[in-house]
Amino acid sequence: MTLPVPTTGARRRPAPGNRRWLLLRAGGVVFVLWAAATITFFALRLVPGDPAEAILGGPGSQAGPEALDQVRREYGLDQPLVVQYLTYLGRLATGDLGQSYSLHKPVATAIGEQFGATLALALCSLALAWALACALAAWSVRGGRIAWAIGSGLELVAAAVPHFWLATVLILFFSITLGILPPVSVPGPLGIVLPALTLAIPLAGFLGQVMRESLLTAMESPFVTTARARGESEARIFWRHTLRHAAIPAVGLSGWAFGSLISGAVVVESVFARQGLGRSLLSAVQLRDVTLVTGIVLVVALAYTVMTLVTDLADRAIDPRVRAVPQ
Amino acid sequence: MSRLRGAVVRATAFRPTAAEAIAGVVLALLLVAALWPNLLAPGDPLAVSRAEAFRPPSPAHLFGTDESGRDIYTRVVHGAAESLRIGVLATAIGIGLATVLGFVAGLGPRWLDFGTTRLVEVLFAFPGLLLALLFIVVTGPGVLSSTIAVGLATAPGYARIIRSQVRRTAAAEFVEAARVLGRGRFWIITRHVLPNVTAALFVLATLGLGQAVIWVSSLSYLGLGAVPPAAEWGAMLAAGRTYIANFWWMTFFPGLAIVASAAAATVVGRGIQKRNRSAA
Amino acid sequence: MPSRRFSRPRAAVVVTAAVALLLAACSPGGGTPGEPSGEPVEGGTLTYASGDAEPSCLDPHVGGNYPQALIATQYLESLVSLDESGEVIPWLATEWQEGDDGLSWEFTLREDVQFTDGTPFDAEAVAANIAHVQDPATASSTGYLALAKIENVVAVEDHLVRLELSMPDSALLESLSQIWVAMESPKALERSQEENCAAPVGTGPFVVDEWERQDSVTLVRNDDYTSPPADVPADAGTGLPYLDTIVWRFIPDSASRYAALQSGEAQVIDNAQPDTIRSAESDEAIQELDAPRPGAANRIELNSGKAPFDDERVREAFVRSVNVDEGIESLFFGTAERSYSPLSSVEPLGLSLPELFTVDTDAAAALLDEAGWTERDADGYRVKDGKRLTLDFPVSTNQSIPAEQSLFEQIQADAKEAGFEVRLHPLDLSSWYGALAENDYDLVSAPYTKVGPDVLRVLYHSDSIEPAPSGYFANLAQVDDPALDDLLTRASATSDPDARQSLYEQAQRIILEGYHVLPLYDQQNHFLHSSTVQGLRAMPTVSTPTFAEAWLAS
Amino acid sequence: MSGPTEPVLSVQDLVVVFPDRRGERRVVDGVSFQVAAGECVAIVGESGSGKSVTARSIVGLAGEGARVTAAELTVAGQDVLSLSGRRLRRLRGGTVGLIAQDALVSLDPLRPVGREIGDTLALHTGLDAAGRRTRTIELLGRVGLPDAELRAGQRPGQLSGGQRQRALIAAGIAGEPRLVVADEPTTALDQPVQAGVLRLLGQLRDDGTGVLLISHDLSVVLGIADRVLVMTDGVVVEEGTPAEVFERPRHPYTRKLVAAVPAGRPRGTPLSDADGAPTAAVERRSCSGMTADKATEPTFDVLGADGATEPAFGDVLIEAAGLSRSFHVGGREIVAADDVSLSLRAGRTLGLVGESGSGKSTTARLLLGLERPDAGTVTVLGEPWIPLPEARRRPRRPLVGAVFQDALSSFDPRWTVGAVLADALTRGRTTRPGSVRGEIAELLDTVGLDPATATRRPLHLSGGQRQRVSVARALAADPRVLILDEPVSALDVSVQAQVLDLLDRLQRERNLAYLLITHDLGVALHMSDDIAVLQEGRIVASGPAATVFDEPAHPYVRQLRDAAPIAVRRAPGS
Repeated sequence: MTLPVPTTGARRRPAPGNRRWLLLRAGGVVFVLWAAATITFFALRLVPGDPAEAILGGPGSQAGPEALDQVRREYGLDQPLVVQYLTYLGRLATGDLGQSYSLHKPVATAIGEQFGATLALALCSLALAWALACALAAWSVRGGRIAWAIGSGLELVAAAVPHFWLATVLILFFSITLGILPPVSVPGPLGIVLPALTLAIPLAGFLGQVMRESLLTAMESPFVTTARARGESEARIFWRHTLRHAAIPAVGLSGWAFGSLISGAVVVESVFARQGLGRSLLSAVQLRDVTLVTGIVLVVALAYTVMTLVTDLADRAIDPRVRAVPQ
Repeated sequence: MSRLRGAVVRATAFRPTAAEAIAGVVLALLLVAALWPNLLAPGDPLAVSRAEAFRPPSPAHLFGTDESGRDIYTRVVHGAAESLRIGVLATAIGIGLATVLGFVAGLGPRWLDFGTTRLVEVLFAFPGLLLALLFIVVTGPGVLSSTIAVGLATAPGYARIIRSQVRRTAAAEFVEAARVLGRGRFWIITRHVLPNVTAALFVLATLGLGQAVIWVSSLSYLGLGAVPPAAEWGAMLAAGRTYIANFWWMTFFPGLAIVASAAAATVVGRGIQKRNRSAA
Repeated sequence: MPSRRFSRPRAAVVVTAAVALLLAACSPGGGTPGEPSGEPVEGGTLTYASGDAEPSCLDPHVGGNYPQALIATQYLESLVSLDESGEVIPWLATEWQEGDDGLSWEFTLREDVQFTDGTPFDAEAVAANIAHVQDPATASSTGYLALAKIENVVAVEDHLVRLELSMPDSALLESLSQIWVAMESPKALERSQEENCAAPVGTGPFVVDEWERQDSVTLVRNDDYTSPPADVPADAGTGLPYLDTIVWRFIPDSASRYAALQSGEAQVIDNAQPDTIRSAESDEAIQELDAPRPGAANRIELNSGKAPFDDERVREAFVRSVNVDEGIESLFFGTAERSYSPLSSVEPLGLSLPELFTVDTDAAAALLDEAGWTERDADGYRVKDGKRLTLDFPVSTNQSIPAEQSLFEQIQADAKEAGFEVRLHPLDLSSWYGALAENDYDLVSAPYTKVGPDVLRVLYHSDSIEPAPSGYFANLAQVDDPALDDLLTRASATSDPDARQSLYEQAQRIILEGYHVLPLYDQQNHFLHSSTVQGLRAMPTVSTPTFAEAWLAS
Repeated sequence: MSGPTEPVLSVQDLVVVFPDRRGERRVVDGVSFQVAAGECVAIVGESGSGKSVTARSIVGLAGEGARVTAAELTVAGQDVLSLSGRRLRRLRGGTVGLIAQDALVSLDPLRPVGREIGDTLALHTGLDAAGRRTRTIELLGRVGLPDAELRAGQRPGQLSGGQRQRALIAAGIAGEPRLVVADEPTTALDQPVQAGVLRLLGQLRDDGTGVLLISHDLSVVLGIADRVLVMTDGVVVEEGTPAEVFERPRHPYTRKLVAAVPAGRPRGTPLSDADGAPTAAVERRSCSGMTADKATEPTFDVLGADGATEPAFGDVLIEAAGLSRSFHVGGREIVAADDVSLSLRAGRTLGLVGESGSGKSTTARLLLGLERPDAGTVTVLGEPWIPLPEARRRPRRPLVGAVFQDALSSFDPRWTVGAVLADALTRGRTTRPGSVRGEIAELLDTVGLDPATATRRPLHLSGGQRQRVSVARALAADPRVLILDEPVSALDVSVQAQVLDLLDRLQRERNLAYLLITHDLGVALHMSDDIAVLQEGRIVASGPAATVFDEPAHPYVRQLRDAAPIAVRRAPGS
């Protein structure tokens, strides 16, 4: 045969019904988790030197022989690799992610304590990023050419700003110069503002850039002309028609965005001294707490996969074309 | 709105827009800085001058000096080589890996595509920095491992794009036209698919370069990448942050360099992308 | 990078010198109580922002490092304390008696003290605590070594306890003054380690209320607090502590930490950056508390155990070619004093020999020529037998503050002029230990908190070159000098103050004149606090601040 | 039909100028006309003639940056040019309803069509939500949508093309406008559907609404328009009743336009003055002359190897038997080809017609070996062709060439015309035109293009030029058969005429067998010797072009015939 290429666009993509789709996707989630677990398992084995020592923090941990023995027993390190692997999977299935040497507690517990804070931060940032991106788009679409140029310039710069630098600038401005926002996270809604803003601004830049492209296309779509021709005002056209179209590709990016927020949380949580997985992860990396690192990575992979599923659902909600079967 | 489109359409002509021209100049300067830093800043980026420590920007020290009296302008210029080398290397690793994955998935038999796509999906489930951190835990911190880590972490994203690009090209009508003319599979891949995807790869690399610089600098900031006194921008920024309360210029200028190069790479990349797209 | 000072796990021993610690005399402002203005105000919440890594366990018995000591000082108390002049004073023990053979000590305990869980403080409690520290399962390092000579604990009466030693230990009282062996509720100790780590129960002025990991520990007032150390005026005793709550936050980023202080989110921060200390001087709203830690000074050890530093001329050449003074001057903004002694400036027996460390690049060059490093390669580095004069310098990013790392960079630049290639390797703690264990270094800086000149024995006795089973060794300079060994052994066994002084002086002379170390400055321990914080002082034991008498002016 | 009364639209000396990089462009240059209530006026012109801009100027939507001036531009007595903001918006949708082409994109694809109609009602009537709903259903019923209630809740993507267009019309007339501007309302629709939409517009006109119909297709407006204006280059060149314009065109442009309409022209009649070929029209069956010989030298081996000789006129070159292919989409089976059998003969054209989705393209792809059939065989020159491993088919592929609908996307975007042709001529050995420059020039000459075209990229060519290059590429390999998949459907009428003439000439010169796939019955009838009608993958009628529609047995074929524009129905007799 020749190239196994799909034939034409219209025929290629089947659009299964909602339930089947959900089932398929759920199966995909399970698969991704299994594969992620496998990768982390082997990552653990790839750490050079004695895996027991690695679990206890590497050569610098100065772990005693008893401690090493205990770890070997606990993890079955004297067993064949296959047995170790199956044991590991079995433990995961029951929610046992192992014991963190640096925290003196089960990894699952440690993650449980931190997860909420990071999730809250990520979701707030996501919402904020969306709000910023939409607001900027709304302003620059209707503000004429200069506003358009300013808007896309702002997005460009925002997307190119490293989190840790932005955090510093925001602290200097809002906390030191203006003195209106706490420079470190405090309990209550006020404390999340700067961290969320730090995460949201670069993301808003990305979302905005993506939206801008599709916004242009949408603004020129014939249906906009139709809407104008029936007497709709520009504002209504933007909010009712074009924004929704522009949002579609960006919504598709939200899963990715969530992942990038978690990445960003590593930096931002440290700068703002905010509780969360990112900060735990960083200290775990610095202390070479391999069990904790793999545990966190795994849990984030789970959250991320679920988030992707959610955005796909949102995508289907916002864009009926995804699920519609053409007549 | 068509006036806006007009601006974009005009961008598709060869003549660059103002933004693209500026971005091009920035990239050209970066390139000069990376290859012949002494042309722009003849000084030694590591030259310590304690008496000159913490000087604010002035004609003598355009960007001021750092805690050891090193000239920040000189360091930023010389840092371009370091930062860009890391960025380019990371991008090259990421895109190289992604190209293999993308082509295997895009052109291989269905089962291979399935397997590769799932693999990419799994890798994609690890947010970038986390994948990088996982890698660093395994290999230990350092410039090389953080570079590889960033390359690895960005590969899944690229792989997806390349795969779809490969598939799109392979399904393009001109490929069918070639088949009708009796061209073989290998011929089509080498004459049509590869060149067309390569153009997209170049854009991807330009866009990715900016992000890679940011990523690597983030790892440096976290103390897992380049280390002082290396004039790497992220490391400079991290070192300068300690003094942010009193000496803003120590972080401002390296930060500006990162933002400017990332933004310039994006503008140029998108410019090329637009031209490609309009040609496609 | 957040600086994270570890007092050496396993190896660190904090032994208080028998002689007076002239804390106040040696460090202006250090350890003295803040000058209270007006009547103490009761109540209020104080936020303390720590730059140290968050402890993994709040019980300082477990492991035993400085971050633990900082927070544990607020809720745990020891049997004895030190006053400002370094004299041992009563705390939970009212009086004590050393047996004639030096092998047994009897402590009379306060009878009116209860742990905050209601358990009475008595002889059994002391026994349980010492047993807890000595239990291998506790994994105590610092406390374990401090109590190493205690063999047996006997509860003679309810409030009379006898400690039986394996050999005489004149530093026992100072050991017991350390927070790492503080008294905890025996009932609480019976809980699992995870629970005890989360909320140790002591007799101190505050109680651990809640620990939000990666965020903060909330300490609340111990309403039944009765047991301040003897140097607290008796009339203050009843109302202590004044504060209702302390929120102990972990803010590793120094810029954020200082911003938190400036904006009023935090009232006290530790690990203050030198430039902020300097700028705080002109800020009425911010005060400084400087409390240098006892023990060794911060210094760079020159590894004489392998080439090229096995040649004393090369060591001297290195020391003579680097300009440390100016670097300290500019990087530390006058907040750190150059040291010329292996010991902290708070150690009265410290010997300073500044003349050894004057910069003389000509002399350095001559010494290198003499040592055979005559040629220079294309990069300007000296070469001998085709080998470059390279020095590996692993730097622990957890232990060296940014200014110190900058100082090392400057040293690197100076050394380059002289023809040394210094390769800085900033490493995380684990890799850093690894590099040391593999003897993969020529230069290293390892802060060491330990009270008294006996620290010299740990650091420079040839026994300490021998790695412990864990791979760690304390004699990082790898000084192997029988004469020095002899001096140090005799000094630690001698109780005669004059003889001790002379022996330690000779020992330090050997260390300094052999160019085994390049002293830098005292272990920095700067705190910045809002001017509203009154009555804050550092404990004269290991310089941790205590909030027992602190209050917030309105 | 009521006679013209008070004009609802009056346009005097309309000028629309767009800023240009080199200054400005007059897109509409002094157009004047009137539309009375109950009258349908059609503006016909090719792309770029300014007809759409004229229509859109009426509702103040000429486009960003447009400068619109007119001696008079009034709608129902209101001066459009002096209106602004709110009042202009009241005019749009209220007084004037605009019906755009292709409702798939002209209705917001994300919203149910009922809401689009409801929006117009909300803007221009005082109805409350319930009232709007009822009215929406009524409107949908009025435009002939069955199951109006169901349809109101569906999105454009869920409706068929005709249903969508009806919904769009419903949205356009919801505000009960006095004037409806229909801008290419039937383009992209299959002919039976087209007819329905036109009837609906006719009904509107009969109800007293003024209708301004914009179309590129003369034959479309014939049945409905009261008056026709022919526009080119922003100027109205001819005005009159459809009969006048179509039968007695006065202006040369109109004449050209009318002549270009393939419908009703007998096979072989040139549709354009010249197809652009420099050589004089060659007589039919003069056959593989020198030009072809020279250009096709390399392929002689192939034929020789196959032992084939030059086929004579009428020889069967491709024989397809029982081709079947179905696809599984979303759990449903879609039959794209069902037992399709056909044969292509040298020098003859088989026209394959049918509405979109009937399987025309699949059949083409099956014949080209781009798609594997579920069942059936194809032979080429008597040798097996399908099923056959691609490797064995490949050497003989030059025998069967193809021309695609979208010429642009059938060229590698990075290649110049020269590269495309060099590649085709050298059978993939090189894309450098250097060694085969002569042949390339000859090929370009054959298809009526300047040899200088070789250095240009397809992107920068016009649609007609691109299609010519596409034909040149197909010819380069000296094929015996060409599969033409909608080769002219994306082209303007006059360009279409040129390309059709070119194809006709080439067939005569080279004795080629054509499979012509088209949705346009007029084109099919003009070009074909035989015609096959495809519906749902089946051939429901086939036979000589002259007779296949005479007494159709199959109801679909009848429907197709009846729906075709008048000219087609007149074809056999004219």
